[in-house]
Parts: sequence; structure tokens; C-alpha cells
Amino acid sequence: MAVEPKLNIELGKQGVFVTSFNELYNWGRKNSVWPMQFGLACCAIEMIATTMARYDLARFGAEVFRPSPRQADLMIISGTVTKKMAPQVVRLYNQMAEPRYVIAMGACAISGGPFKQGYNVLKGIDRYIPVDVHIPGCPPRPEALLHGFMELQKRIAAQPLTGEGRPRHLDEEGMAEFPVPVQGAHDLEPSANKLVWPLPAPPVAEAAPKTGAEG
Amino acid sequence: MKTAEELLVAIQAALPDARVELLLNPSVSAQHSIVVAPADALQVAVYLREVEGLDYCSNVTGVDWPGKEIAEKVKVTKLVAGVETEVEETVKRREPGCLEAVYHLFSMRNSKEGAQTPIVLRQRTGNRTDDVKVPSLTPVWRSADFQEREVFDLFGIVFEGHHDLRRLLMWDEFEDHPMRRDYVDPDDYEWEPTAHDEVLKRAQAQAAGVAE
Amino acid sequence: MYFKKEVIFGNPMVSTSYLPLLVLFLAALGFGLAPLGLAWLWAHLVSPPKPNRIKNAIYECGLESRGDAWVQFRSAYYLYAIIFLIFDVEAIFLLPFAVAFTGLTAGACLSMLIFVLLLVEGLVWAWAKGVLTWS
Amino acid sequence: MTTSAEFKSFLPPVIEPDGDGSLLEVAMGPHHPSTHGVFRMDLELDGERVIKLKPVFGYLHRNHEKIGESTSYLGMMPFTDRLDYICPLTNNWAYALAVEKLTGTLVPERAEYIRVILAELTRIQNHASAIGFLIQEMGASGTPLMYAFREREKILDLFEWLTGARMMGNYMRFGGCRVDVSPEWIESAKKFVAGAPKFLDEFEALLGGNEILMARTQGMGILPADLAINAGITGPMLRAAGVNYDLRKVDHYGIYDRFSFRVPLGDHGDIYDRYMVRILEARESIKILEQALRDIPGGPIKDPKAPGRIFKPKPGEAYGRIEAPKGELGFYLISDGGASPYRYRVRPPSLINLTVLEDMCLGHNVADVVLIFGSVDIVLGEVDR
Repeated sequence: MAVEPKLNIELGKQGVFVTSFNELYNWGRKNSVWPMQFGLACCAIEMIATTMARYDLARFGAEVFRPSPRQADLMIISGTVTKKMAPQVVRLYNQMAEPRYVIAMGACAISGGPFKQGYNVLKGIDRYIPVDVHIPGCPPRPEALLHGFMELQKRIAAQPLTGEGRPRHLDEEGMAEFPVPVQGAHDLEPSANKLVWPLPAPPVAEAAPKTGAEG
Repeated sequence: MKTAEELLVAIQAALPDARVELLLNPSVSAQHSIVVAPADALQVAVYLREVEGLDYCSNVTGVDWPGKEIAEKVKVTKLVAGVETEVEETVKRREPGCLEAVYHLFSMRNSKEGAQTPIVLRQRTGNRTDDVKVPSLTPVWRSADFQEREVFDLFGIVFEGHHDLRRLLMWDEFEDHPMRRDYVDPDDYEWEPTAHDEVLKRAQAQAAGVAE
Repeated sequence: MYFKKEVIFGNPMVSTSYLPLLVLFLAALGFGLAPLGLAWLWAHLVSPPKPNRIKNAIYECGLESRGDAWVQFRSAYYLYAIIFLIFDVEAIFLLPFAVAFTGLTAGACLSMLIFVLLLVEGLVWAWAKGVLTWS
Repeated sequence: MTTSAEFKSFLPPVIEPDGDGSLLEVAMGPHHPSTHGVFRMDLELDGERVIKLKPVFGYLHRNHEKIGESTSYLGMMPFTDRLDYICPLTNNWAYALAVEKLTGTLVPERAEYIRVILAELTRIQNHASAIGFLIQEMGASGTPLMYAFREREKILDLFEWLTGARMMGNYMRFGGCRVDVSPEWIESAKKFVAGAPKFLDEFEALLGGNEILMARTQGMGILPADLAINAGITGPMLRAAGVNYDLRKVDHYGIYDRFSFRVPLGDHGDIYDRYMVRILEARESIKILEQALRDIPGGPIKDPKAPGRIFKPKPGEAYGRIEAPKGELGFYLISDGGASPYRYRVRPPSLINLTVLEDMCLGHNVADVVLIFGSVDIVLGEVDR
């Protein structure tokens, strides 16, 4: 469906530029991803350092940090998501306008990181909302955040408009509502959103614990 | 700056009926502390601030001393084969635990002479379950305001007379006191994708439980 | 007689007709509304609307918003609003005056001066009354 | 005699709404552009005036102290980096000092000098970013912060060169430091210190005489000295209220006695004084750095007998504290002879400096609450621990 690269280059030499509507649509969205101002902890300081003059996130069209979720396309979860903050994070993600993306920046956002044994620390934000790009590191260097950003742009560029692999905001049955967890007496209820984070069934007890996990 | 011992003598002189005693600190830092009975803690605190000039309460924290089984060697005279003999016997004594609120006091106004060692004031609750009331020292030192709320939140010591005693760090619907030694945090590790050793055992137990 | 070509379209040599003005206005309107129209069309045709309760909830720093925002404000605010309104409207009237300022006769300037002075007198009264200083 | 007549207890004041409108209840919540992270203030507003302000904490409570009770002494050192993540190296020093006080370990000369150098570099970049954030909240979106972060990047390069990581150095050990300082590092540190006054002059020329800044900060959020002492306020906020209490002079820890530097004091205790105290403190730090870099001696950087990885201090307790850029950062350790501390407590200057936020903000406009909060200069990792 896309234009063959070789043909494209040949035509380009003759001064004829050919593109498809899909590439144009993704090109526009890719180069103006507005992140939401959402700093949680130490990774937020590295995120701010990335937007400053030396590492300059503005080169990718993302220096506009929108405080309100209504005007943001990307939520960079930079820091530890605690159980007290998790309902707010999920509610903010729900309140963002569709085509929205999530970067889990830092080990804490991915899996609880160094504070994994904490009773008030959520073991990773993947349990409640779908994450597009994970950036390991504690905190990841600004270059790592830029690289994660470029990965996200590649992913946006590769999204077809119609057909099977089309993004969530373009298909009717795509999941739109991510239930906000409730703070219970001892823990968050539910402790994970099964639709977003399907728990792999563990290897069965009686058989020798095989490495692969069925189910 | 008076040391803890001198202060103890001064307190006992000024407030004869105050139940205070010294707790020696075996560490090299030699920061000994004064244990005061909760009933007259407020009295002692006002005295320390007004008379002794300790106008700065730097740090307020809680310590949880759970009850301990103490096995003691006790000399017991027992009839052994008809003969009265002294016998070594280990007696199990269950020492009731307590919750402790620790205050570190300094003086800001006259802080000129020499390095400052903190005057450590300790209040102990009756036990760890129902008698956990301790007078709040926030009226005396405002810096204890948030820190006492944190101790109430994480340890469960109820500070009477605190103007706004709510949970500071955990959410309000939370019921346990997580910093206590016997707190078991919710098992939400679940099983990472590559389950291994005890996480694997826990996962299989949970899966077996689910299977029935 | 009124439906002759010249009256409606006017002969091009003498530009008495308002046709260019109309075309410009329509172009401006189109230039403004076209992107909105396209966006609405795109949203309507291609991306399916998926509203839900959490998404449509009021955004209050990530929390569920308590209380409502329809609150009776203090009276000082209404005075501010009224004063702004007066001087904003005045500025609009000054615009054509400022554009054609050089070609005007003395009488027109005088009448405009009276208009401006009237409003400045209103401003002086408000200032004297202390409405502008925030309590 | 519990609370006699002349005994003064400093409880938060309550003010009445004077307007005729009804009160608006709004949460300046965890996700807000001006709360330096996830901090929430429940405000009750009468129009623009703040009638009630209740701060809510805990959104970044990462259970630092609970983890401390099940991790070895040395294992806690990288965690202390993440307490006040703008000044990781001063956290390390405070923790190392507390353990040295607990066990009586001595620190060689060269290590003391390195500690002072790193602490003062941290202080400069902390004060620069604190002022950058404060001015950004005043409306100058970006520009002053760019200046501050440009200097901060230079200091972070020095940290990265020495400790291996830009922010999380995990550099200090009980009884010294982890890696020795190379002469080239000292040269480039001297070059930075030589250029630092020019940056502060530029910063002050840009901000100091600026009418908008003066109009918005002078007379705003005034903190009286006796309330500051009673509420346990420490650091630049306390010195801006006029109380001469700087742990580097009071506690004589480290080798600060060898350096001649002065402690700047304010006299009104408002936001402008805090801004000026931070700028002057940064200048004093430059003076300390010049002296320390000039006469840093040779020798070992770690006491060979110092405790290493497996380390069980004798039972006892100790409270060590240092003058961190935000105030008095203290560590209270109770050891029961085990490999991990029985009780591990961090005295957070940011949380305690917020005790009087309500007293300072009541009666002001909401826009000023943002400024007063910014002038306190907190970091959420340390507030919620």
C-alpha cells in the first residue's frame, strides 16, 4: 500500500514527490507529539534537563509541555508511581484525548524499580494502562529519553490507517475506558487491570516447573 | 549546653513529681536519652523549652519495640533426687512491647559554644494494642506537627492534643500501620513473567488456589 | 432599474460596488472555517467517538472534583468586568478613527476628541472611587 | 503549669472570609504544573484570597525507611541518592556522617576535602535551579531556568566524571569516598569555579533589580523569626528570617572550620530575602570551593580500617546531621548489632519547612501561594520519603 522506496527515490530525482495519505497523516502526528507535564520523581528532573538547552527535546517538536491532559498526546510517566498516586495517573490517562501514547520512563515506572519492596509502590504502571515505550534506567540519561522518543515516533509512523493493525483510536472496538483502581483498606482494588496486563498462568505445580509458561 | 545527665538532675529538681529516667546509649556517639512518662511529658517539654532554652525540636520519630521472649537463667532451688540443690533454669519471660516517640531537641538561640549533641526525649506507650495514647508536643514545638502525624500514620501512636491528627503519608482509607515490625505488606508481586524460586512457589500456590 | 448589471456588479472602472468586499469577507470566513470543517469531517467519518464517564469527568489535578464551580463571586469582580467592557468597546471605535486620521477635517477630530474625553472622564471617576485598587 | 499564660504555642492561624461571596473549594492537586512534583494543597478560596490551605502528602511515599530496615548499611547508600534527588551527594554525606557517628569511624583529610567540594558544588546547582523554578512560576517561562540548568549541566558533568553518574553518585562510603579525584578533575573544577561568579552576576543582573520580581516577592509570605525557630525551619528559609543558624558553623562537622566564609542573613523573611540569601550562599560556596580546591592534600581517600560491605555496628543509636542545601538533613540510626539498621529515620528538611506553609499563605492570592510554595524549595522525594 505504501509507495515502494526505490520508485519513490527515482521519482524524487526527477523532482516528483509521491506520498500516501497514511504517511502524510502519520508524518504530521509524529512530529508534533505534545507531552503532558507529568513529573513524579527523579526521572522528572532528567526529563526537564532533556527539554533544556543542552539536550533540547524541541528538535523533535515536543518542547510544548501541556499541563492539561486535554491538550496532550503523550504521557511521560517519569518516576515512581505509588499506590496513592495510581488512581490519579489512570484517571489522567483516561482524560487525555485519543491518539494518546505512554512512555514509562525509568525503572520505577516499568516495574517499581529499586523501591519494589515498598508497600506503597505500584509494581509498574503496565498493570493499569497500556505502555508504548519503556525506557530503562534509574534515572535514564537524557539521551536515553531522546532515543525512547524516537522509538515512539517510529511506532507512530508505522501505524496504518485502516485494516487490522490500525491504532486504538481508529477502531470502534478498541478499549477506550481503563477503570480507575480504588484505594482499599490494605491495597489497591483491583491490584491489576486483567485486560491490560494479562497475567501469564504460572507453570503448573505438579509437573516439573518447565521454563515456558503455558496459557 | 547541658548534657543529658545534667538535664535529668535539673528536671528532677524543678519538677519533683515528674517520672523521668536516663537511658544510656551504648554507641560511641554517646547521645543518651531521657525517658519521660507520658502523663507529665507536656510539663517536662514546657520546662525544657522555657527554662533550658531548647527551643528547636529537630526530629520526631517513632520506634516500634515488639514484645520479646526473654529466656533468662534463673537460680532455682529444686528437689533433685531428694537433695536441695541450686539448679540453672531458663525461664521464658514475655516482655510486653511498646511504641516509642523520640524527640531530638537542640537550642538555636544559644548555639555558639561547640558542637551540639541532641537532647533525646523519649515517650513510651503502655503497650502496642489498645493503650497507645501519648500527649502531643505540637503546642510546645510546632515542628512536631507533621512529624507526629507521620508517626501516627506509620506507627499508630495516637497523639492527644494534636490540632489536626490525620494520616500524613498513606491514603485515609488505609487501616494498618505499615512501619510496625509485624506488618505484612500485601502480596502483589504476583508472578513476574519469569517466575523463579519463592515467587514461583507463591504463584503456583495462588494458581492452585484459583484452580479449585 | 435596480436589477441592472451595473448596480449589482458595478462597472469595474468606478469602484462603487461592494463586490470585492464581499469576496474578501467570504474568503476570510472560508479560511477560518475550512480547517474546522475538515477536522469535524475527519472526526465524524474516520475516528469513531468513544466517550466514557471518566474521560468526560471534570479535570481537577487528577482527582475527582468535589463541590461545584458555580460560586457567587465577590462584587468587586463585576466592577472590573464592567470597566473593562467600556474601555474595550471604546478602543474598537477608535480603530477606524486612527486609520483615517490624516485625511480628517478639524471638526471630525474635535468630535472624536469629545468622545475620548467623555470616556477618560469615566476612567477618572472610577479611579477616584478606588474601584481599580484591589482590596 | 502545663500551658501558663505567657507560654506561647505557635498553632496555625484561622482567618475569616471578609467578602460577600461563597467559598470555592479547589484542590491544587497532585498533577499541577507548579507543585514541583506530586504535592497537593486543598485550598478554600474566597474569590482570589486563600482562606484555608491544607497540604496533603504521600503521593511519592516510596517507603524509604521500611526498605532501610531490611537492607544492609552499605546497601542503603544508593537509596539515599533518591531522597533529595537534586542534591544526591549531600544526602550521601549525611548518611555517611550518621554511620560514622554511630561507629566512630575516622575520615582521612583528602576525603574530607572531597566531601566539602562536592557538597558546595551541589549547593550551587541546587540554589541555581531553585531560583530558576521560582522565577518560572512567576511567569518567566523557561528563560531563567535555561540559564540555571546550563550551569547545572556543567556541574553534572563534573559529577559524572568523578562518580560515573550525572545525578545518582552513590559516591560516599563510611570513612571516606569511593573513587579518588584526579588532578585533571580538580583543574576543570577550578575552571568551573572561576567562571561561576560571572554566571551569578549575569543571573543577578537578569533578576535582582527586576521590578516585577521585586513587586511580586517583597513583603510576600513573611515568616517571623520566632515562628521559624519553633516550627523547626532550617536552611535558607530560616536564615532569611534573620536567625543565624548554619550547621556548618554550629556543628563544626567536616572541616568547614578551615574555610573562611560568611553566613548571609535576611531581615524581612519574605520571598525576596530567600532569593537573595540563596544567591549570596551560592557566592559563599564559590569562596569555599576556591579555598578547598587550592589546598586539597594528597593521601588516602578511605580509612583502611573503615567498615566495608559486611558491617555490623555494635548496638546503640546515633543522630547525625549536615547543612544540606534545603536545610538540616539528619539521619537517625538505631542499631541492634544486625547487618541492617533496626530503625532508619531520615529527618526531611523539605517536609518540616512546609509546616508553616499555611501560616505564610493565608490571606494571600492564589498566584502568590504558588510563589510562596516555590520559595520554600522542596523536593518530593525527601518530603514523602
